[in-house]
Amino acid sequence: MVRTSSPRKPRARRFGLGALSLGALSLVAAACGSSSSSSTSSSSTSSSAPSQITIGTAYASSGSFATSSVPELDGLKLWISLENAKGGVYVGAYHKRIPVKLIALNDQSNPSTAGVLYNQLITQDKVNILVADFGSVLTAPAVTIAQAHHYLLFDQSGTGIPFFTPGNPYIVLCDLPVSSIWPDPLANFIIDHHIKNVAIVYGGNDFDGSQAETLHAKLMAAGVHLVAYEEVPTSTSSYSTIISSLAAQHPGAVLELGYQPNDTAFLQQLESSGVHFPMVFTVFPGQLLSLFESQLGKAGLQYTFTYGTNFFNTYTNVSEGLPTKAFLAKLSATYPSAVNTLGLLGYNTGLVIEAALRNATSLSQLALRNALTEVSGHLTTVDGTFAINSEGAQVGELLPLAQLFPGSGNTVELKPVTPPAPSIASAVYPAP
Amino acid sequence: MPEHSASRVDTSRRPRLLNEALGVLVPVVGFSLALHVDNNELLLVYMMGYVAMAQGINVIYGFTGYLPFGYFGLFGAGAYAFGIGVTHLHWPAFADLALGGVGAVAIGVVLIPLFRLRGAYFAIATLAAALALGDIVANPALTSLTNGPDGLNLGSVYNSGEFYVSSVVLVAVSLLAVVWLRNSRFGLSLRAIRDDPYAASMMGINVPLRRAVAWLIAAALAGFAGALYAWATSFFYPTAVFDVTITVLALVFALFGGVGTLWGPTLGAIVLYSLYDIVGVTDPQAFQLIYGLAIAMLVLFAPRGLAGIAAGIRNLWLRRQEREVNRATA
Amino acid sequence: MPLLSVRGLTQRFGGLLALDGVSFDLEPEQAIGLVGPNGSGKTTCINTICGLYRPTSGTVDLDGTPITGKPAHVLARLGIGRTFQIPHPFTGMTVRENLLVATTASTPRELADPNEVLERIGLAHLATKEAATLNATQQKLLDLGRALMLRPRVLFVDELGAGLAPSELSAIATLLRQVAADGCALVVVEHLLGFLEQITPSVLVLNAGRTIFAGQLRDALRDPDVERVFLGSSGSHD
Amino acid sequence: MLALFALVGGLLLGCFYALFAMGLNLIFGVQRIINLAHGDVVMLGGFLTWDLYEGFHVSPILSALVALPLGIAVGFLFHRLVLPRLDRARDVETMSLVLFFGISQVIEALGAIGFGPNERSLPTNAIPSHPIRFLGETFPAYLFVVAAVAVPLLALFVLYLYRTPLGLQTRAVMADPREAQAVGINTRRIAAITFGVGTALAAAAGALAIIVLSGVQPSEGADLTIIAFAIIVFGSLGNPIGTIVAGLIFGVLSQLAQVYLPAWSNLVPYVLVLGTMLLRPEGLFGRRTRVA
Repeated sequence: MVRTSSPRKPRARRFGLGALSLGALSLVAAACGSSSSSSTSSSSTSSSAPSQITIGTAYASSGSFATSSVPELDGLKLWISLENAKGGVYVGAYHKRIPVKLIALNDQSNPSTAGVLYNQLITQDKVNILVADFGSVLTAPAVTIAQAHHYLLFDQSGTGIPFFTPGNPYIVLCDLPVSSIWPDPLANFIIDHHIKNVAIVYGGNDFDGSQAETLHAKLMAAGVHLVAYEEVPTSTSSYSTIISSLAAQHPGAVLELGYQPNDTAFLQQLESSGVHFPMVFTVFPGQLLSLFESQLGKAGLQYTFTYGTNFFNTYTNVSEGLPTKAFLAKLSATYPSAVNTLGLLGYNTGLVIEAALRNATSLSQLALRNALTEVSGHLTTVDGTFAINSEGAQVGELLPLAQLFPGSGNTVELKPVTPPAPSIASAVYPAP
Repeated sequence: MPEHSASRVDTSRRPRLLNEALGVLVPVVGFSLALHVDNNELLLVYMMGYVAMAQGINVIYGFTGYLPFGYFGLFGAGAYAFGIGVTHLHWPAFADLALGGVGAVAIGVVLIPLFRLRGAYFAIATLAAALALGDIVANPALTSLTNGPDGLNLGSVYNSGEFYVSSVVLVAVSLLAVVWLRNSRFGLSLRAIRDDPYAASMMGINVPLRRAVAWLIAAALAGFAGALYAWATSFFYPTAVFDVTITVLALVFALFGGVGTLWGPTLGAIVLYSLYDIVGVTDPQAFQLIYGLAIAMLVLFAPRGLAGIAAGIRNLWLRRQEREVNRATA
Repeated sequence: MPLLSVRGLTQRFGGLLALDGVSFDLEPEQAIGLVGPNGSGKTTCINTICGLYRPTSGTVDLDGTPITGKPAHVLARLGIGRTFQIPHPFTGMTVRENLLVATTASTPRELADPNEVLERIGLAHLATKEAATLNATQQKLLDLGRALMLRPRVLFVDELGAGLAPSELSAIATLLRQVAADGCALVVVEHLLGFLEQITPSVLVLNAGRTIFAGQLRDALRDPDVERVFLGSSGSHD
Repeated sequence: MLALFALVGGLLLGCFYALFAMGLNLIFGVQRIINLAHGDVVMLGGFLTWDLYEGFHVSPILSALVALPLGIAVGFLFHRLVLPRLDRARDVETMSLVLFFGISQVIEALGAIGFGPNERSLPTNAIPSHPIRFLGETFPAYLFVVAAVAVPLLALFVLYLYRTPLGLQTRAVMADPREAQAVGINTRRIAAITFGVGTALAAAAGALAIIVLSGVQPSEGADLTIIAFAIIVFGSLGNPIGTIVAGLIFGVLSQLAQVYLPAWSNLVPYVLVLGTMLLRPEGLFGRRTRVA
């Protein structure tokens, strides 16, 4: 082996040359193959009506996003079953109802797998409608692939601002406002109540970071003094030291922006630390109320502020889909485990698709996008008013600020305390 | 005597040379034509990345006995170096690709002192380093450079044709690297070091230096794989590229096929990654369970992987032959 | 100036003083035996000189240039070679490849011809066998062969004799005498004093890391200290 | 004042971290095996505690005790069934590492299948939750509860190791397996028992981890293993007392980091492990031997 004995050299060289040329050839083949596949565009621009509308999506049955992803998918399924019961979804381009078929692939909360699946939905299943999985992390891999293949991405809850760029028409945020505008009602509330010395603790991730930045900007502009503006790792689980350092500053309001585990840890350790703040805000109790009730009970939650998602708002007259009461009835009948904010988001995705298909002049992806631009501002659903900007980012469907009031037994009652909620309770500040 | 032994060497070499030529050509040609069969280019690009990284594990573990659990840190470094090339330097994609390799090698150089540690400590020290690197990259303090936790958007350089061909080239490079190690003096010295570092150094071999070279080769492979991941995924968060699962997969692929061999890691990556996308997607927990068990079983029952099993069978067969010959002569 | 000069070599592991001020000189073609009971520091002495650990104190000079605590591969390139008490073949390779490992290192000095070495150590017929399949004796010879590949100027031989048949012993003794005759200095660690006698008359007796005797082997056996040390184990020189 | 709070809080948490890392070091000391599934055992202990509380309102403090015999039994059996096969591998040290890497994957998967991917956490009132004033600062009660459970368990363990014949044999094997065997100690048996004890300590720590981390989730194992490893390396591998001190120091460091540079606080364990390995591989209390 080491002694590359001379007699074999020429043969080896010929070998090498052959190999090289073969390799080169195959690379050319690869180039053709990939370019041909990358130019595969949506095949949905056919003149004759398709026998069915295929909706392709990825979901996570396991991993860190499963809790949110599964109910969101159930919500979408509910919409599909309701439409198919009517003989299909109404497609304006053909003036008739066409049955809907769902292709849902499991990405197990892994963004790489999600990317592969989006690619498969586009290049192999050639779906008519491409719907993203829950959340920014699992939506991200779809953004560029969709754009590259000229597919409109129905982004359900990927609220990261970087997704929305000028000149990319192939994305629409359906069910939630971009995270940066979530805190608007909260900021206004603090300013209106002349709360001084606000403390902000936020997780080191884009979801919490963008909210923190918005709050920081708005409050500073209004001359509210920030006694603390701390960023902590998303993995933080011990807040007692931070809490006692905040207590030393006697803030008029403490805003903790985290993911669910952060919020749970913060509220638990706040309670056991015996510290009392006149106002405490955290992000997730409003979205996972029953979970937080089981973890903290009435004592740990009462008078805490949070985002009041539209799940807690009652819309009586809507322009698309069912009004709140009827929707909740259907949802709890079909998917009892999805009776929460995310179930509503998934259902609302369906409604946005429905609006797009009704108003689009053809099934081409750009036609769908234009249709949504048209309905933007006057499409009202159980999720509020759908409104997108030129980049497809959601600027409607705002989340009112809500407060948790002591309820019966060990439960609390979430009541919106600011617009745009249809009915508003009066907030309790400072908390007793 | 010598010429006799020499002739022995030759006869045993010719089929081996062919085998290694095929070991390089078959995967390269195969991946080149794959798109005409299955046009999910992302799946194939990821798979090729794992072939390269399984071979990278092969280089560093198979030839030096050092097992880097933190291998994913180099993958992430490559991905982010590529990203920084795109977002800050505005270099063309191929230059960024090179930067990805360089970035990973740079991190590899920083980690070289860890080779002072014995195997197990090295494994975990690299793991700690990789996790730390991931947290640092994701830290908002570095937003100006890495865009912190907000992830990178590289849509501007997306070009499936280019990154697919580049991936095929990467596979070729990784395979050629292993062929070289299996047939060069350098490779021989690495095997000596793996068997007995001190005895090797008493043969005049600069052990730390050669280990470092092998390590940097492995680092470069991971870096390019990471850069290609970034290029093909084009929008990702730090958690997606700094993920220990990447090491798990590359390691399982390499062990399954058998380290030290040329075909083993390639087959391991192709077979198991396809499996991962079938089993994994339909039933994820089962996937993690199966892979965990696979690792444990490999260690306990087939530490040399498919290659080892194959060798075992061959030996059994040979021994039977011998026994029959003996019976005949007796 | 001597070829190899060792001065006050001391090696301490934690509390244990394994080597305590050992000194000796070696000229080319000269061979000395290093004897003493188990744990007297013979192997530690070799390991320290051959760069496995750096000495706590003391110096080693080769041709008057200090080589104390230099890394093993540097020493090997300068011409320090050794074999191991328990042979360390590279198990993954053939016998020939084991020798060829020497060719992978960038040594300034010219190497021996592998075939010649194979002949000398009498393993030519096993050249293509996996080193792992060799028996203990053959593995020891392979160890020696690997050392010879680098044409050592000083060769340390650690208990080569143990467990060999008398015929094999004399063959190896002849081989080692040849090696010395070629200009290499030898340090031979041995329990089998009979075997040692066939290689060299002069010995260094260690006990508890100290030199307790330096001189002719036959005088050593009459020396009272040595007697005391070897009490019981003196039967080993048959 | 804040530094004081961080110091006291850190020391109290440190008692937990010491208990939590001890098992890993014990197993290493006896067998030179790094149990990468350590953190996953802690995780299982957490879920056990959660189930016992949800099902029968068993206090976590009690669960910590329940976990002990369970852990010993499981660990002992596992060791007896699996480890013998390992001895045949060429490179036992690395192979054992890979083996436990796989096992930690298996446990994590089983955890996710059995308990679902979500975080489970105990209600605040699962343990005495009335804040405690101490040195003029108000501390959350759970810090004291955790320490009050960890310290006796550690004391018990130290007694076992230094005052019982079994402990004596264990330390003999730690010091030098060959010698121990030579004087007639059944090292295999000791190794198996030690593995059981180590597992038990990890499981017991899990009962406290669910309080300290205010929750337990199947994927937390890997991170916990790294933290435990950082602690035992810092306090010298194979040195139980060193682990206790290192645990306390780690507790304080992590709390101080949260006060003075919160954004980087999650780097503490990594810095600790890398710093120790490169600057002083033998750790805080190690004699300079050829560990690395």
